[in-house]
Amino acid sequence: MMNVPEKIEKHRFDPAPKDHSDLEKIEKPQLSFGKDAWLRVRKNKAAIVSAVLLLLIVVMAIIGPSLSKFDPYAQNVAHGNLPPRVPVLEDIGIFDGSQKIGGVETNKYEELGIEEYYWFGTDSLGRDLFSRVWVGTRVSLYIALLAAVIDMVIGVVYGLISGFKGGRVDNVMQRILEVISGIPNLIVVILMLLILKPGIMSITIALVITGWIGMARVVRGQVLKLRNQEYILASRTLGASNFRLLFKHLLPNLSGVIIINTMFTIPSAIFFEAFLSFIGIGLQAPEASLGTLIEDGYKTFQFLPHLMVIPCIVICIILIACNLMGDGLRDAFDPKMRD
Amino acid sequence: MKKILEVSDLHISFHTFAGEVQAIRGVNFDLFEGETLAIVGESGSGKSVTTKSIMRLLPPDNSEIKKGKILFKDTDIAQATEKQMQKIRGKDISMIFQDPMTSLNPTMTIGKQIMEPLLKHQKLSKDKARERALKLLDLVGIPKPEIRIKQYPHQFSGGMRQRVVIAIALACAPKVLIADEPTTALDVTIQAQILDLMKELQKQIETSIIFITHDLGVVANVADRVAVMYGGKIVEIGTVDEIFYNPQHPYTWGLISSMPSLDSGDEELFVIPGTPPDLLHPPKGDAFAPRNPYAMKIDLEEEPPMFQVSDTHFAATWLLHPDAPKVDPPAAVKERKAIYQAKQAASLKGGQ
Amino acid sequence: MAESEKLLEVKNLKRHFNVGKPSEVRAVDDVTFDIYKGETLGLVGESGCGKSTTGRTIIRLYDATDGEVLYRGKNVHGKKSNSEMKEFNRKMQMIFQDPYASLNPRMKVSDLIAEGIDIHRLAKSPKERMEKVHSLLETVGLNREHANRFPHEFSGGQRQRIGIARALAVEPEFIIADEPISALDVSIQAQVVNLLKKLQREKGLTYLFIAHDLSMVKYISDRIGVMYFGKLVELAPAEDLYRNPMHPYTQSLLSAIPLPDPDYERTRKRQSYNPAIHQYAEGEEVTMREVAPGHFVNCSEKEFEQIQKDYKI
Amino acid sequence: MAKYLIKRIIYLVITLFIIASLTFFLMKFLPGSPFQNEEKLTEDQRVILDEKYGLDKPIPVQYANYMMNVVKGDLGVSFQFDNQPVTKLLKNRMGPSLQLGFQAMFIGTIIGILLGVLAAMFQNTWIDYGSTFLAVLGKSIPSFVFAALLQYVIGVKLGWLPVASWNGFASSIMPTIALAIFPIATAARFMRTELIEVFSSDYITLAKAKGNSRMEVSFKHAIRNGLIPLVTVLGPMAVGLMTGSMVVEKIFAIPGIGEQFVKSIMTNDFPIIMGTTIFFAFLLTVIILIVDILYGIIDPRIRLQGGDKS
Repeated sequence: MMNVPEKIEKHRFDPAPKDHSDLEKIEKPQLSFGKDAWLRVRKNKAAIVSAVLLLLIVVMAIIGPSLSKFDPYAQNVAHGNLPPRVPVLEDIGIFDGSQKIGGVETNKYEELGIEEYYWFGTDSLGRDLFSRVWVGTRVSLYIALLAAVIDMVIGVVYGLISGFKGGRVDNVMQRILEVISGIPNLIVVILMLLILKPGIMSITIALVITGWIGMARVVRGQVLKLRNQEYILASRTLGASNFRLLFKHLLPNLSGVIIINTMFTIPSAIFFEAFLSFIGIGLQAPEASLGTLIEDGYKTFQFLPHLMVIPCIVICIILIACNLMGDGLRDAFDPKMRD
Repeated sequence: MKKILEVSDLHISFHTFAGEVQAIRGVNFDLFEGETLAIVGESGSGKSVTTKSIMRLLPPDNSEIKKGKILFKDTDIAQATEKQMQKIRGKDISMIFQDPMTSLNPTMTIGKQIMEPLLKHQKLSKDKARERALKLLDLVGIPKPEIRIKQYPHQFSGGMRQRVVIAIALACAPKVLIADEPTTALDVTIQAQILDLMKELQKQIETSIIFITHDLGVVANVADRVAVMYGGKIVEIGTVDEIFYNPQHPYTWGLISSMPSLDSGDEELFVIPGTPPDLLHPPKGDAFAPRNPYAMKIDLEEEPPMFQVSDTHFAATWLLHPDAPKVDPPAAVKERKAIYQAKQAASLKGGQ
Repeated sequence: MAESEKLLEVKNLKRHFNVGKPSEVRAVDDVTFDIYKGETLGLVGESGCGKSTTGRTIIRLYDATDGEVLYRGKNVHGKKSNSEMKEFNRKMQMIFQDPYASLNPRMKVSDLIAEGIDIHRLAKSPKERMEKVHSLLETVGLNREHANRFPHEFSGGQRQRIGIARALAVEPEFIIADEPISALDVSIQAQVVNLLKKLQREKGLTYLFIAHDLSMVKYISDRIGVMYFGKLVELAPAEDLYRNPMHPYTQSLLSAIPLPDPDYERTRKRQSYNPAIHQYAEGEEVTMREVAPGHFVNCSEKEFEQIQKDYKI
Repeated sequence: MAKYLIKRIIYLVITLFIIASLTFFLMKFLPGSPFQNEEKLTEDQRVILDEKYGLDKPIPVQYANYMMNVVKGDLGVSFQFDNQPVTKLLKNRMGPSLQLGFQAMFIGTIIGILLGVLAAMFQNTWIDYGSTFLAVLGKSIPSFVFAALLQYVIGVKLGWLPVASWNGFASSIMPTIALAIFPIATAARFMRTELIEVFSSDYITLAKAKGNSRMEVSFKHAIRNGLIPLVTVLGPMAVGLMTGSMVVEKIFAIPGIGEQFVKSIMTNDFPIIMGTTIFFAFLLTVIILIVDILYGIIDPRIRLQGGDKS
């Protein structure tokens, strides 16, 4: 601790200029809640990579089938069971259409004199796997998205009503939920599919029947928590209507959990669709989804692994990317994880 | 008086997503044997960070002791290894936290939690440790210790839990006890009991206490000496009488006069305008200058050094420079100064 | 005080939670008091004593289990038409404890403050609305530039002032301040308290000030009520309560507050309260009795006589 | 606690009742009867068969009979396997399913907990990233995809393990691994989040302040507190295992309940579908109930308060 101060010029002891406007100034640049969350998502590289991959797959699902000159449903038995063959890559010795059959290296393209390039090969009926994979992806994504949106709507509405009304209404709604969630969803889905004619709509309905429960639970839990937040109370003392409380206060603050939850229902819907197709009660031929393609491929995977492996890779990428993105969003929205 | 702990030129930074936050920017103080040093300051002033660093309990992944020493016995805690710290923690230096509701392990019995430091540092047998634990529970005023020792934290009220935490902290009769706002979460009547208990126990085991709080009433109650922190620095330090009756720093003036006393009338409360500094971008000069009604030009340019007021009293404000103009402190401070002068006169008389 | 107008009458107010279950809590149990126009009534007590519940029940955030709340002679509880409710919402407002939880993080400051203006349609045009927001911001010592910011960009004290501006937007007469300063730092508390006092002077507001910090309550209140386990145990003019605390609980509470005065602290004698000391007999009537003008104590007939004897003028 | 238990058991009964009824009625609405597919049958033969299986009676009577039998533990007789009671078929098939289920659950939780603990203890290091990535993979990759790939690579390509058979421990390795990835992922993710929260709690700081080393803090204080809530994900894990078991048993040709169930769906064998559904539902609800009770037992905060709080 020092002493004996040095000599200091007198004028420096003059009163400092007062600037009161400065006192309440906020230094930081303006940041809205969404922007703030975005900054944090951006830090999560896995989530960003996933988002890009997903976007790519979505684009491919839309334009993929038309990139290939083959119709996904057109059969050409003469061109059946061809391995993948890709221009350029074939020159470096991979995807050149050769395969091992019974330990002998053969190239069906050369043997049969096929000029066309089937990028992902063909199935036993000679259908082009490339266009089928993207058509299948399209169907899978469509089912998942539809199911997720319906789940979201039902779940949010149910959860909002249950949590916001509270009291006896909540009690009854909770008991109903408890009973429904006691029923294993897989079984309900299977039973539903046995009754409904297999098809995109019926699979979606089957998925929705139990799918909304998770969302309803989460939303209700959040509403119960938010309902007693002081800003809701403040709004009520100002005389706000329920409509205003729901749409101005609750929903905006719920959007985070709703988005995150939806981000997780999409992969689970994709999984279930594929699962059902795989055990044989999903989409029926000639309809293609990733599940039916895998199921198809599985029948011959010992000899023609590409038929199974390629759709497997696509479905895995979608599921992993969705989960990573969900995780990223959760970290970004969850104030507990903030640094 | 013997120094037990010496903190000098301590600088600590946190690395956050927005940048480097300089939470502690050169803190110096000594702790003497058997005394209670209170550290007061607002949230974000760095008082908790200072004390956590004495225990080296700051999160290792985003905090960094940039510079400075924390001397305890012959060890520099700032440089100590994790192994060395494990021997010091709980034995020589222990700690009490703010929230008694969360500072006990919910799935472990009270007895086990008290016995843990005993088994660890004093190498007592299980039976001996249990015996000690029972004594400690009794010491901190928990009735029926034989029953209580087998119970879990949730079966205790907040005040009782804080007593348990105190028992754990004092189990090995530490040289230094750090109490981080130990009564903030408690009701006033419980707070009074805990403060009395701490003072009582301090006499019995002769420990030094660093008491962190933002409540000046609590400071007046427990402290022998007081350090006032602002913006990551100690701006004034002195005995409790010096700080309360003869404060020198304008921030201390502000703190003291912004609280109504029980017999103050209807006059407006003194206000410290503005908000505390953002230590992500610490200001040039005196951190308090923007809020200081007595600020001078030099405050905006140069950090004031510690000026000595008495043997025990130091303050970091340019107002103490011999060339600085004399200013008129707030009314409440003037009243207090009058008391101080009267007291000094009396003690001079008594001394002769 | 007697000649001034009664703004609010709380009569035998009860608010019980989990009625009929073993876990029934009598958060507010038979509380009666009046608030006069232009005064500040302080309500103190320890956590869980029911002071906040009382405030929230008065403003109808909770329904009363029993008893009534009269505002200018009209019952606040019971069935109300929408317009009656709106009328009431404009007269009575509330300031909350936690400056972080009391502002919707997803709304801009201007929308937060203008919420009352929007609900009650107090502005004819968006321009007028913004003008009102700006003038409210200035009233509470903030700048108009703050209107476009989000709550998380503000410090605790600033947020609390935004909360005050929001309550002021509907031009209320009566404000319930529910521990408005307990979450703030000492140096910021004074800013908020001074602001509340200034507003009271300028706008003739009436406050119910709920807090556990007794020195602040004494400073801001004209009269103070002390609550203990759902009951009002003592009600007196502020000065009188501190000079002559008559209920043993009040005495213990006052003796427990540490003051920023080392000399006082060295000599302070702490007094503890044990409800068993009352030793009320079966059927003995324990109620609020006036021991001195305006000074009420919850006591039995026997205690009443003793208190009157002890009361020093 | 007793009151809570009774309440829960009542719920369980209601749930099972609803499932049984639902199953029954859904089956009745199914297009086609099991004998319609057999083209060789004449109309008369079909009538005889319908009579034999009680399909000619009015639906309410069938329903009442069915429910009575369910209560008695009689789930009817399979169409597909002549004269075989469903209960007996289930019993025959239970062994392999249970064995796989337990192996997967056991391995899954242990590895999962280990991964989760490591990730939390070494948060933001490559150990954490690695284990988190594994967990995301396990959660994302469908069990049938994983099983099929496993079968192709290890069984077909490398030939290390039997491809699809059921004799001896060796043949249970691949299906167990395929089934275990879901519990591994679930437990690891859960454990990590839970532990990170525990590590940042005040009582962990206090444990450090007592002079405990990092290992002591983790093992004496943190892990136990992180493990308690893990019990709550055992239910969803069991569901995942049952879902997985259907495809995994199909892929590896394991004579278990799941494989039989998938087959019955193909052949419209209602009694087996209904029986298996009820059996699965029963198993799951009981598991969830046990989990809840277990939770109460191991968490002192709940144990010592009695059940009325929940």
